Amino acid sequence: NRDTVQVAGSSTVLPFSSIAAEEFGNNFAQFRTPVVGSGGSSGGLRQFCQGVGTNTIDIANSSRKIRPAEVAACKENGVKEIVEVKIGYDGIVFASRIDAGIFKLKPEHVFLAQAAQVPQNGKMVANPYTNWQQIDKSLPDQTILLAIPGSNHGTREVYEEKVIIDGCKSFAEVQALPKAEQNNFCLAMRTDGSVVEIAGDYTETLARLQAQKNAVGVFGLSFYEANRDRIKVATVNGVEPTVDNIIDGVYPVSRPLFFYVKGEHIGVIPGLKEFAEYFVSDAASGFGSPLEAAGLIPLDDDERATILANIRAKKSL
Amino acid sequence: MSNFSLIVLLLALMAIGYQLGMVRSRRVATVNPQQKMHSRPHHYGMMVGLWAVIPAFFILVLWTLLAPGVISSMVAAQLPAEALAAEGMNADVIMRRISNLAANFGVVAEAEQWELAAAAYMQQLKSSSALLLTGLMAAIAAAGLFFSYNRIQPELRARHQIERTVKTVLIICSTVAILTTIGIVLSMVGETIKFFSFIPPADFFFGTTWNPRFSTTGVSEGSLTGSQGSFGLLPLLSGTMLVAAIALLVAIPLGLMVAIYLAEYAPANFRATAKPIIEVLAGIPTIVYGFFALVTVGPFLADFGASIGLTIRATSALTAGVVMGIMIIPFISSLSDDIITQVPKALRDASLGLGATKSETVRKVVLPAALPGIVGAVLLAASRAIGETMIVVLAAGNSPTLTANPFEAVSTVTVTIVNQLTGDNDFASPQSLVAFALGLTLFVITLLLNVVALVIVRKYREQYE
Amino acid sequence: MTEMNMTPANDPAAENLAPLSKTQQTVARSLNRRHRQEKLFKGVGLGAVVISLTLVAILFINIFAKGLPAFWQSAITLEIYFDPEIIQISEKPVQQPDETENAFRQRFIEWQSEVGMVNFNRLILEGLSNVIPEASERKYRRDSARIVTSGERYALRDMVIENPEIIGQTKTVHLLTDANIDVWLKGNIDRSLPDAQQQLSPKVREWVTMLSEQGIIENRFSFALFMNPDSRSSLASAGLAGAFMGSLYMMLVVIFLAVPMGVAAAIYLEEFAPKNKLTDLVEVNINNLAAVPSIVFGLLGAAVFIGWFKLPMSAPIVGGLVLSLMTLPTVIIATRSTLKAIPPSIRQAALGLGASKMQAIFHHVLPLAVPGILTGAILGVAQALGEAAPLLLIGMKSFVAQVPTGPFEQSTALPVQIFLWQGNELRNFFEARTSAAIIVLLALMLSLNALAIWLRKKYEKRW
Amino acid sequence: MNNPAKPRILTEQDVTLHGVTKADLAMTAIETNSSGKVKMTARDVKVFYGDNEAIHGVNLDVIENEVIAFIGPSGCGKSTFLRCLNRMNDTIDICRVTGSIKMDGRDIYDPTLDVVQLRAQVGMVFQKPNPFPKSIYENIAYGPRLHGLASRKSELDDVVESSLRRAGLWNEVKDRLDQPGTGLSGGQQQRLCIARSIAVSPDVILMDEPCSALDPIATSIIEELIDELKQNFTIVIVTHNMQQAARVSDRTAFFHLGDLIEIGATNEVFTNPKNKRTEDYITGRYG
Amino acid sequence: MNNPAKPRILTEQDVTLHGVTKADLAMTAIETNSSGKVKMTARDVKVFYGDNEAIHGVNLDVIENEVIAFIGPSGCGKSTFLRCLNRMNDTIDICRVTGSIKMDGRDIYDPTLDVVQLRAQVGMVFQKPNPFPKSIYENIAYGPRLHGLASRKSELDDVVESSLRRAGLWNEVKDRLDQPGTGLSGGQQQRLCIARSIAVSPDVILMDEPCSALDPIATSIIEELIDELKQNFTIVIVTHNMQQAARVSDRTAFFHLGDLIEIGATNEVFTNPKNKRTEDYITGRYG
Ligand SMILES: Nc1ncnc2c1ncn2[C@@H]1O[C@H](COP(=O)(O)OP(=O)(O)OP(=O)(O)O)[C@@H](O)[C@H]1O
Ligand SMILES: Nc1ncnc2c1ncn2[C@@H]1O[C@H](COP(=O)(O)OP(=O)(O)OP(=O)(O)O)[C@@H](O)[C@H]1O
Ligand SMILES: [Mg+2]
Ligand SMILES: [Mg+2]
Ligand SMILES: O=P([O-])([O-])[O-]
Repeated sequence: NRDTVQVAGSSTVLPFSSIAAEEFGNNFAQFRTPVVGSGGSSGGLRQFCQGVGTNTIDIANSSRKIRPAEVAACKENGVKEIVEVKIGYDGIVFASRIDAGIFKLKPEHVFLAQAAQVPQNGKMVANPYTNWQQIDKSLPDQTILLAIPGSNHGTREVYEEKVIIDGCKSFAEVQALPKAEQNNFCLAMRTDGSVVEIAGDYTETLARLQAQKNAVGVFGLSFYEANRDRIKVATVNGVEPTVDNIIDGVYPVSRPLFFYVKGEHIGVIPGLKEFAEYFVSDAASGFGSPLEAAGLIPLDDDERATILANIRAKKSL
Repeated sequence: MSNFSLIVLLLALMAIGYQLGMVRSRRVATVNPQQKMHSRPHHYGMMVGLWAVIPAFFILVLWTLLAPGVISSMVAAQLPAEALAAEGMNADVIMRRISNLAANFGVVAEAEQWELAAAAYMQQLKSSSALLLTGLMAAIAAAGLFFSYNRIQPELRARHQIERTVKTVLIICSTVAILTTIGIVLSMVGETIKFFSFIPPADFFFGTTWNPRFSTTGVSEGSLTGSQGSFGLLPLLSGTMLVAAIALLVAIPLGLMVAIYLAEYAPANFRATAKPIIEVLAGIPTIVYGFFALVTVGPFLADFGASIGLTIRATSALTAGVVMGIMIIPFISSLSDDIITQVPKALRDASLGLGATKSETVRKVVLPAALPGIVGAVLLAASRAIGETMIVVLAAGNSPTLTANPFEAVSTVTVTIVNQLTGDNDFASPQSLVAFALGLTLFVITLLLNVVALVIVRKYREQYE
Repeated sequence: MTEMNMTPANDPAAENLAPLSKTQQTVARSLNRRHRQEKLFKGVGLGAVVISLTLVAILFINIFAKGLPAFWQSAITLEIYFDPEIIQISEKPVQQPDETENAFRQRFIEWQSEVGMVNFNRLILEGLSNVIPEASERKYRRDSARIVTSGERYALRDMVIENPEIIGQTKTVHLLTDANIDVWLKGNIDRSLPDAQQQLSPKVREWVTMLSEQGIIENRFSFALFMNPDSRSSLASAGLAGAFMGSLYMMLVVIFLAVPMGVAAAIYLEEFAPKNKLTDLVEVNINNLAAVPSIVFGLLGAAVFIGWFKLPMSAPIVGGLVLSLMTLPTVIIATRSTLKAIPPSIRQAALGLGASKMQAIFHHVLPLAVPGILTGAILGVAQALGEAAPLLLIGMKSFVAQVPTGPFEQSTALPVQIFLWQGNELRNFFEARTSAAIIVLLALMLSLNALAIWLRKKYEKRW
Repeated sequence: MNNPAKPRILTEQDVTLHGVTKADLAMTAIETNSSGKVKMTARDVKVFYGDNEAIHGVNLDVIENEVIAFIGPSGCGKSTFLRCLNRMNDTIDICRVTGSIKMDGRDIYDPTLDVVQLRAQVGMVFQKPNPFPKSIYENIAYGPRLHGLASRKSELDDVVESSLRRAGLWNEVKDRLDQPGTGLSGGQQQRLCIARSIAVSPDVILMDEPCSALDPIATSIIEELIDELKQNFTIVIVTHNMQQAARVSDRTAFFHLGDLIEIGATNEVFTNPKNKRTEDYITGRYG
Repeated sequence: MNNPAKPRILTEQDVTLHGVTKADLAMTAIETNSSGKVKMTARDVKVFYGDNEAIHGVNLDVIENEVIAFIGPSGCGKSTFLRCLNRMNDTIDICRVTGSIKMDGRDIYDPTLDVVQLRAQVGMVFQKPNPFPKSIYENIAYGPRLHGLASRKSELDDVVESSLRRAGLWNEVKDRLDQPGTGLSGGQQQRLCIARSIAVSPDVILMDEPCSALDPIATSIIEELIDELKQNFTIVIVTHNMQQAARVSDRTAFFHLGDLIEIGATNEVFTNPKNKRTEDYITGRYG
């Protein structure tokens, strides 16, 4: 029988999960260090929902909430006890090269930069903008080149939801469209090469910034923190992306991170319950913890206590 | 007993059988001095060993395949009918619960008494099944051993039996490749059909826009769930072809000239050193090439383009193609080199004897004669180019647009498969299922390519031999 | 046709050369052009070789320039006093004669946990304050905690577990510094940047500069890179041992599975199988398998080996099986073409002596085919070793903080490790480490290949 | 087949002389003058390569301990017929043999017969020397080891030495038995192959133009060897060299375009051919 | 072949009868009796394969428009010497040639000489037919096209037709010029190679055992062809078939173990050899 906890899922959660696993292994001599796989939130959940047994994973990391369809699929395959654990928040920032212009972005700027069609004087026209200055005088005189997360990233969902749709719907012309078509319109992207979808990690985005001075990329907050010497961050709606601003909810582009525990495996796979509890303990993911140092924006103590209680009670979705 | 230890035991038995058979055959030989033994002693030994092991192994395989089914049906037959009726659940789910219980995994909610009983029964069946299997195997092995042991006679063709067994093993090995293909097709066909239940095949095969969307963006709004984006294959296919074509444009001339130079002009020791060095190009992980393309080649090409007044994107079909071309040089150079050296000297002599220069001989006689082999090498290289992923992910710009301009960013089928599969898509959504349709399409395309190539090669071969 | 020359030149040694026939004059006229073509052709060939070799050189220089620095890593030399005040632990348990193995293990783990509770950071802090007196000041607590990488406290713990005798002694130890310090010292961060853009606080930078001038912090060969498994919480201690072993196990599976199976298949197809439509189909099918994108093999592996055969996830055995399937066509194709090239006279010689077909093949043909088989193995194993995509789907793109001790244990692999590291946010550090990992991968590949090349040479000699 | 076009040269006289019965004559003249016991008999052997008939019904006996030479112009089917005698033709996919070939009264094309055993009994030396790319010692030792003819190393050493001696190669190679057989000169290779085939003590040795690649000295050594070998073995030799046939063989068979035209005692065939074509051939009118 | 049974007829008497001088014998016979102009001269030609000397200083003249045959046992250096004459030996890495070979008075081993041109002037037909794996037409057209001998399609067609006619192949292949040359029978292939080499109008044609792989009919066709060709070309032919040498050549040179033993008018060499070894060879004592 398997004696190692097996985790898979979101690449955003991966670093945090890895640190937690490593610390867990170092602190609990009686358990083996959990193995943390990646492959994206959906990939993880797909494996998670394959069924119960030693050759299925115990925990799925996710940078989004599990979807009802996925819960149904899980149940279909016999995975009925799904314990949801929220571990903290993640901020998403826009950044450009350190030697490029300073950006003070608003969601509508980003929308105008990437949309296939933009509203102009009440009409929808093909996107005419090639320079940020054409969009707004306050923006730098730079060719538009956006490097956004590919559709395989959970980050893309937040980006579209909190930036693009937001920016898009601020136009009266869009509001005038039938409700059902609004999102379609907002999310249609120009295909002239001004927008590049990055399927890889943030390092790839960074490499692209390095190769092309004009590029503006989307990063996770922790990644930006570790590369402050190379990239600088843009304000969104005039708010700096800092931990405090995100916790306070002033900075608009952030999201919660989760993992899901397979209840059926608790008590069978040694260390599973202990690992889940350790993950949300103050020592691992509270303020001043290694996870915070790694860029996780922690939950407040009350919320963490509830979640810990949920794990203990095997509270299932 | 675990299957593993059973196998170890079988191997031990085989060794014993081998010894017994050898000894016995020697004794038979001394008893019948007038009659020549058909086979050598070790053949008889091997035969007895095989007889001891193969039937038992067969039983093991069969048992492992069938026993779980038999056990569950036995357990199912035991279940109290009224409990089933009361639960109103489907039998499948119940059996899964019971087998989870039996494997010591937890189940949702407390287990019913009858479920626990069934689980215990199942466990008991499993352990007696293991016992039974061990016993049965022991009996069969012993029977096989004694049967073959007693059959050892001078005229018994032990070597034939062994050779037949070896040949069977060879056949089995060559079916693995076929099974793999079947496996690949099977693991994709189901999902592909599911995909086509969302998207009409015509839209997929002839669509000119690739924009699968996110299956769930704006789920909170509820308005987007119906929107499925467009799944046109053509932009991806054109991207794949464009990148592969550029790669081959780089690799074929370079690789071929390298092969020609090494095979025809270079001194032997230079060839012996240069060839493995160039082969290293094939062994460098593709991710390294990817970053090489992104960080070094891309900007270089962009600057170069700018200096001659061309707009070349740093990440474009050209960048990916060039770097991929570098990677597949050895596939063409090494294989072609081998093939060119195989062209008989007589042909070269014939041409030189007519007063042709060396290069004329190469171009007009050697290369045409080596063509079938070179086509094979190019095909392998092309296959590699079409199937390559990492370089394209990093260097082609990941922009699925229908374009024939190599200076533009493109995307390819393989990249899209990876993106859609590892992506954050619902695994039952067309966004994720399309990966299987893409995989199958690519599979069929390369299959056609190979068939065409085989036909071409055959045609030449008939002419040229 | 031939216009023979009519000049009387009876003396064979005559120096007045005979004029050429008309056709030969035409030939002579064409020669200049043709010799130019010849030179050009040869030049282009040489050029191609030079270009290819240059490309190899560029790639190697690229990788080595980036990766070599990672083999050395900054470490701080400290006198650590294993203070009994701080390390208050009970006696190391010894197995009692009447005690079962399990019970003893239980007891030992309890004791280990007890050791784990000790705050080894305090030992380090005290060691630090010997060289930086301010370090123990309360206001610099945060800064002084960032000098030594966090994983080193476990190194001290392991020293104690290994040998509790050292409690009360003072030892000179080399501890890895924080990854950011390494980056700073290697000059990969512009030192003139303002504080806001620096990873290290001004105080730490001041200390580090001072200590490195004193030689207390210096670049040492990084054994950690080879001895440690991956690490996320203590980046500086991250190593390749786990990935290396994982790759090694996988390659063993590939070598012992794909190579024999491919050879067996090739033997059957080339030597025994009747030549008909069916074998054509098999041939096309094998060629086609070589073109199937590697990720598709991952799909297959996940479905068959994990889903069906219930093999463990993230295990090298599964990775090896998947890569074997992927490598199989390469081996088959290479072996078949070698078998084709072996002269039939060898087979006939053996058959003529009364060897069976099987014996002729196994005694004579196969040994001769070894070089070609090895070429196939080289190409196949090199490809398998560098392949990451299919491993993603069988759970091998994982963070594994333990070195696997067998092919059934969870592990990762070198290309996957390269993948994971190149995506790490501490780019300056991991750019070098990634290249270092590539160097290790290449070294593994080249040494596997060298073995094959050596064998190939050995067998080739006999011709 | 004794040429169906020219059966007339067999005079009534000849027939009575050799005591041939009518029945034999009906069988198109199987030449059985001989003093010895019949080792192999071929009756109405036809060989097809695909649809192309390369041998058109040959009847021929091989007598024990004789040397019989096959001569004839290139492409006439000498090698093809020779290969039938130990079923080496089986290895050619498109080759098909009809008729019957018996050895010691047993049909060698009988499906229940073990072809491997047959080939151990009927050894073959090929036209082109084809030593194994192994050491000289291993080349010779292979056969005996395969058939378990020598159980101990010393026995094997003896077999190797005596075989090499008889092939006239021992003195040249005794100091380099561990060197590759492929490193020998053409003639030495050919003698190595002969040594290899006599090492398994076959009953019959088939030699396909064994001297075509040899210089005169090597040729004479091999010819002496053949002379010696016929004490113990039956030898069938194909040669395009009539001098050689004349020197070494007891009987000669002349093939032409897939037919057996004439067969008889060698001195008779050479000095007094019965068939015009034989005469043309041996007097150099063609070939 | 001259009947081997009759060698003894060459008597001491015969030798004196033909008035061979001592000097002739000492020089290893530079036979310059000849009626015609000297086309090529070889003086003290030695050929080494690595350290092994395969030809030991041969002196020989080739007369314009004659057919000269090289005979001798296998491995005696016939092919090696032949290949010296158009420097085909250059293609063998380990081969080295010393001495002088001149053609029309010009040293063909002169470094300034263009070997491509030499080979265009001295054509070669190889022992084994080696047609290009191209169509019959392309096989012939290859050389003329290469050297720019025919500028227009119609000219090229003419060259192809006339070459094939002269090689006696035209009637057999005229309807299938676009079919591969490799699909022809052995004899046809050999004639194709001859046609190919005469298509570039060389001065000298070297033929290395052109009939060794051929049946009698094909052989006689080639022999007729040689007869016809010698009107325009100088022909050097290697053969192991003495009947053939006797039939087609004007002069014959006998090689043995790398030495040129004897050279003279063909009928003289065959009926009245001056050297014992020649006699032994042509009477079938060995070979
Ligand atoms: N493998 C083969 N496939 C097809 N035809 C063949 C094959 N081997 C021989 N033949 C044909 O069978 C006929 C007889 O060939 P065989 O090799 O027996 O001639 P041979 O008498 O040995 O001639 P040589 O003296 O040249 O060796 C020839 O016409 C030849 O073309
Ligand atoms: N490529 C080579 N490398 C080494 N030695 C060679 C080579 N070619 C020929 N020889 C040697 O040179 C000598 C003469 O060979 P050559 O081929 O000229 O003989 P030949 O007279 O043509 O014989 P044959 O009638 O068998 O063709 C032989 O001893 C042979 O072993
Ligand atoms: Mg033959
Ligand atoms: Mg020769
Ligand atoms: O890997 P994701 O967190 O972007 O799904």
